[in-house]
Amino acid sequence: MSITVETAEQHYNDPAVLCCLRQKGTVISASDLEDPAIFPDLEESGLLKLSEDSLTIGQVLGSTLDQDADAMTPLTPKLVSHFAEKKTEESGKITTSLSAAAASGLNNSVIRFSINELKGQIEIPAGFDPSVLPFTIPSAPKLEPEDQIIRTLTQREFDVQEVRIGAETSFQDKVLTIREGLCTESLKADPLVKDAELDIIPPDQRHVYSNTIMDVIPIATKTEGILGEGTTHVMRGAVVILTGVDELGVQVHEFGSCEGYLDEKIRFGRPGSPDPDDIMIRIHVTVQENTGMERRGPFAAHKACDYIIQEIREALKKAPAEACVKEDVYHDYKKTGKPRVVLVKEIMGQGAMHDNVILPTEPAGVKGGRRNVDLGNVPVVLSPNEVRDGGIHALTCIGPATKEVTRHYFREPLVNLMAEDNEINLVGVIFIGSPQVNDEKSYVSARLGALAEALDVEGAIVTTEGFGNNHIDFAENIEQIGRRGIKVVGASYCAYQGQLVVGNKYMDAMIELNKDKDGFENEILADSTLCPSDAKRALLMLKTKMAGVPIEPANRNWSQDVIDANQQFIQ
Amino acid sequence: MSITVETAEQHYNDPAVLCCLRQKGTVISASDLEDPAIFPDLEESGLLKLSEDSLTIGQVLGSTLDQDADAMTPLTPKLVSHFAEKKTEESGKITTSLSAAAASGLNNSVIRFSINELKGQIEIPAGFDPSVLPFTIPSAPKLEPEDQIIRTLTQREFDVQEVRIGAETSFQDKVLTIREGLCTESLKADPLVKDAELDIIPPDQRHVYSNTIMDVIPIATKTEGILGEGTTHVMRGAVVILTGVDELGVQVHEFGSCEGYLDEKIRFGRPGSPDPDDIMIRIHVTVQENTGMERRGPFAAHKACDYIIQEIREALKKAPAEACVKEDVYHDYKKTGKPRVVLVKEIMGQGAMHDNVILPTEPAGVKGGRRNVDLGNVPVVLSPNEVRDGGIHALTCIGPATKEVTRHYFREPLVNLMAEDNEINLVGVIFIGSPQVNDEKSYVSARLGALAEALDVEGAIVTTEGFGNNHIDFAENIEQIGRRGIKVVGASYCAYQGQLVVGNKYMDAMIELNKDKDGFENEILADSTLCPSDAKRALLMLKTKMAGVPIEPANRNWSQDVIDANQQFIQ
Amino acid sequence: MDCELTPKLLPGKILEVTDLGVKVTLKGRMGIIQVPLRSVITDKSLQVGQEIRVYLSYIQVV
Amino acid sequence: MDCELTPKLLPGKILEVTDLGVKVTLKGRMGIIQVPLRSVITDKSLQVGQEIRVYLSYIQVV
Repeated sequence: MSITVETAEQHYNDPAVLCCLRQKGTVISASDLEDPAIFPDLEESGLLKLSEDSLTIGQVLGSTLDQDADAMTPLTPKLVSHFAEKKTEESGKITTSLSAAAASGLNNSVIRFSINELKGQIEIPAGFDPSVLPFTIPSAPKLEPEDQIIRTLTQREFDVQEVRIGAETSFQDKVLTIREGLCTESLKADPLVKDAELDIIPPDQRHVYSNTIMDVIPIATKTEGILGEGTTHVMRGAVVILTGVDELGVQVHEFGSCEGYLDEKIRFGRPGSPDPDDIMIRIHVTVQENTGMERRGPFAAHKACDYIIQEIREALKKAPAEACVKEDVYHDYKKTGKPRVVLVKEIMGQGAMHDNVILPTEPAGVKGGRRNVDLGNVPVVLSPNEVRDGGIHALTCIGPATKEVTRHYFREPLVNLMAEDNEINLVGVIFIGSPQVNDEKSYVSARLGALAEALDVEGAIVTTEGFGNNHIDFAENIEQIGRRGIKVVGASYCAYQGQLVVGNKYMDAMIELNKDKDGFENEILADSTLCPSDAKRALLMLKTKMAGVPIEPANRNWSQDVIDANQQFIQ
Repeated sequence: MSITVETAEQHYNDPAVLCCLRQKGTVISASDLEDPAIFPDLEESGLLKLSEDSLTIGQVLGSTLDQDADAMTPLTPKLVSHFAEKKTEESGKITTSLSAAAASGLNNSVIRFSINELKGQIEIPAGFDPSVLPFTIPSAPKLEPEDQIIRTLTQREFDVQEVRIGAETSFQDKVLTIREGLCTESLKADPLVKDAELDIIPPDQRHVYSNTIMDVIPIATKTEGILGEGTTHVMRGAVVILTGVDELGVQVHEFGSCEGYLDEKIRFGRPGSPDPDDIMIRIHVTVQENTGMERRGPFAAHKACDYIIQEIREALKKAPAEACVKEDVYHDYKKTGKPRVVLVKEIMGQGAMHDNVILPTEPAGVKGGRRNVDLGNVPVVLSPNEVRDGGIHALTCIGPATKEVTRHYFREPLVNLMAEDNEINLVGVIFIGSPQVNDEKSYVSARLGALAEALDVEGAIVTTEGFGNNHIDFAENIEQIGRRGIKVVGASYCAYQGQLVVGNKYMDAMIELNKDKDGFENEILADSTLCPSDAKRALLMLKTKMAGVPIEPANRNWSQDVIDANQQFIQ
Repeated sequence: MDCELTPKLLPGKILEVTDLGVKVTLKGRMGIIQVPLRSVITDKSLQVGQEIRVYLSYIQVV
Repeated sequence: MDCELTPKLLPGKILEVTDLGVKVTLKGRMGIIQVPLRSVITDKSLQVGQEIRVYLSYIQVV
């Protein structure tokens, strides 16, 4: 098996042995050589005999093969020309500085000027550095290494054209049937859940009243592998909405609720919302009186809802692969040589619904995950594929227009954009909670700074859902990153109602997520959340900042004109 | 102000203006040019007038100045020779790939062969890459970037030759006096603390009975800056030991206690232990009956102890800098071009004393920190300086020989060794807790894997204190790192009593920390903890593995001979 | 922590009217305010559902 | 009627803390405000009885 340039560098003083048949005239590169790590085995089995006059890998790189030779042939002075003389003083030393090894390796290449007579002048400017010669290994003409795939996620989408209530939960011929008794059974998910109902809302019958929308949840399930890799089945055309009240009829959250007519209270088509053609499966949960304001109440509602979805997931698992209408393949990459960047998603962490389940077992599920409040809101790294595969289940509830629901994370525009952009290397997505108390905010922000420093990224985008005191951490998170010399862009709803309460000099590149004409939290679900156009603006701004182009100072007050003007750049 | 090569690359198409007086014959490099970012200001103030025929930075790099010229002179074709023609198709494009910009910039340098007549042959081997020319800017002759200092920590050590009880807490002329009433006052640190006593144990009077040693705590305090940077004062020659029982006289932990005679129960001189010449300040705390086995009981003891130490810290803060006997300066570095490695310290996280305070406000303190159990045991990144400045206060209690006490983290041999080694780039120290339940272990291990992947390290050393079910996460932590292609070395006490309960193929490079001749947890404080010699073996093994040298398979059973044999390599 | 408290003019709606005062909910559902009748300025008699406006800032613990 | 609403910085006290929000009473018993936790800025963990301040104006019916 041939070796990489890196392996060749590490085995610079080991014998050079051809890995495969090579023809006369071949200019030897790493890809022609066998891995010295397996020589002991090869020698033991008699496949390889090393002789006294074997050349080292360092000597043969760039040399020319003078005759055809078989695999497992050690290269000797008889077989190759233009090899380098051995530098003995280097042997036996463990070289950890790869660039030094690479440089000395290239020194052994040859430019030959056999000049018999020269009339004229050779002028070489000051600064000529003879230790670096402009040669690349011939068989590896690209200096820039290929992106390496770390893991692959396949998402198969299955169309849902009808949803019914029936005797058995099943999914066949684009018809989803949900078992009638399932809701009652879901009460056992948590004793705080006193009632659960389910109804189906087709796209053309949306003018119905609804209690506050606690979440929008995609129906997806693993059929192979764990979250972030393997295969996931996803339903297209149907989505769950979770609503809730307590036994006294109080909306599960007194503030920031969005009860009202569904057609008026949802901005359809946002990453987190139902799409215009989606069938909504509405699950309405009643929790024990007065627990709506406690952490356990809303969470119980999510558990019951997840119980119901799980049975639907089991049916979805059985859907035959060939019935899928769309197959998306997502990769996590290791990209060498591209600027390392990170996406930081600040999420609510102040208790009750201001909380998120991180990494449930099923995509967008509840079970198996842990809540960021229980992780002390410290930063946690997910791979882009883990996020895209439903790694976050949002419990967040307020305010409607600016909250990021579960579906939002499932289709996060910045994650998708940054992961697929081939000018950058998105190394991961950091989720950091926003605690209540300022000291705690500072504590977790400082850990974000230490993490960003260790990640050695050149750029970062920091987003936050909602507004309020989470803007304090938002500012601090940006500062912790920015003062380490990392270029940083922030994205949040601020506008009029959510104007930033603190600021610092690193907040010079901000993306406004507001979509309300007056700059208010307008109580329309997901209206002012991060959309693909916002993501493009944010990434362009980050690239601009990383390229060293100065960002114009922001206006003192929010103005839609700025957004409109910037939006032009990406159209 | 002159600009850097990077800035020059970013402003490739902006006008070239001299930053300072330059003489005829100067070959123009970035260091001769003014930053285009400030041109608008310069023009507005009349200091700079750009003309139509100004050359761009890209055009003038490598050209020669034909006459003396002042600062703020825009370079034009009249002033310089050998400049490049303008490439217009590049202008206006935001370039995020710096290497591409650098390459095109260097293309405009000139090697001039003015040959009138040539007889002979010029031979250039295959693979010549004309896009890279071997020039460096004269003022920056080194290609390899310097290690860049991120933050600096100065630790000043002050000798303590005597410790007394007295009327006022003070520290003068190497004598530490501790106020008599301080212990009683410390009870208010936590209502669970029912009594606190303090006595002084000089090095020659150690044959005294002691209740179990809960912790060994260095006395250190910040005089400037936050943990990890600025200045810290440390006492040398005196150390606090914390012991505890409950009101019924039960040792604060029923398992793994090490009550007995101090001279017999401590392995003096280990990183975590008192040194042979240390005066021990013993603080003995009695907590409410039956709370010794609960999380709140031992923590209350630590709080009372920290209350007492804080008053000593206040006195230590006032020590004049010139009185210090030793000053250590530690840096956190950003090292470019050296292999990135990480140290993973697995710490106990199973509740009660199996817990650690992360990042207290004072070095090795309690206040201001948060406990890893409250952070859900997920991995948290500290900088090497943060660890060396007392970023971890251990609450861990059992078993005596293998537990890492607070002083251990303060003098962690691997942190010191890896941070100072100039063949590697220690990007950070990750603390990951070991939870009770296997699902939780897997959860936090998976986050460690995702973090290691994002950090893009080539190597890692994973350590764990103690033994027991924490070896399950230990194995899983190593696997999560190893299966991402990262070379990993493990270090733990295993020997006879702590034999590993699970294993995997990535556990092929293990460092045994046992120091007991029979391989037992011998109940001698800190005996089988990680020592400098273990650290050296671990790092050498990591370097060996990273260099691609195969590691011999381990013996089936623990044997001291292996350690002795490996130890020879580092002597 | 030095943080800027900025009152914002917010629209809202009356939820409840008693002989003593009113309870209003703010647009964006980010708060509920109860004040005595004295603190309400109105040209018409108070009724549930009426639109109001009020300046409110974040609350700071001191 | 055209009347100027002027926000005033008012002191108050926390009456109730839940997992979701706080309820505060304003000095002079001139009002009760309930807001979500996110709208509270604090250096210490929230407790009943803590002193707060907030900008509030009169309420105007529009």
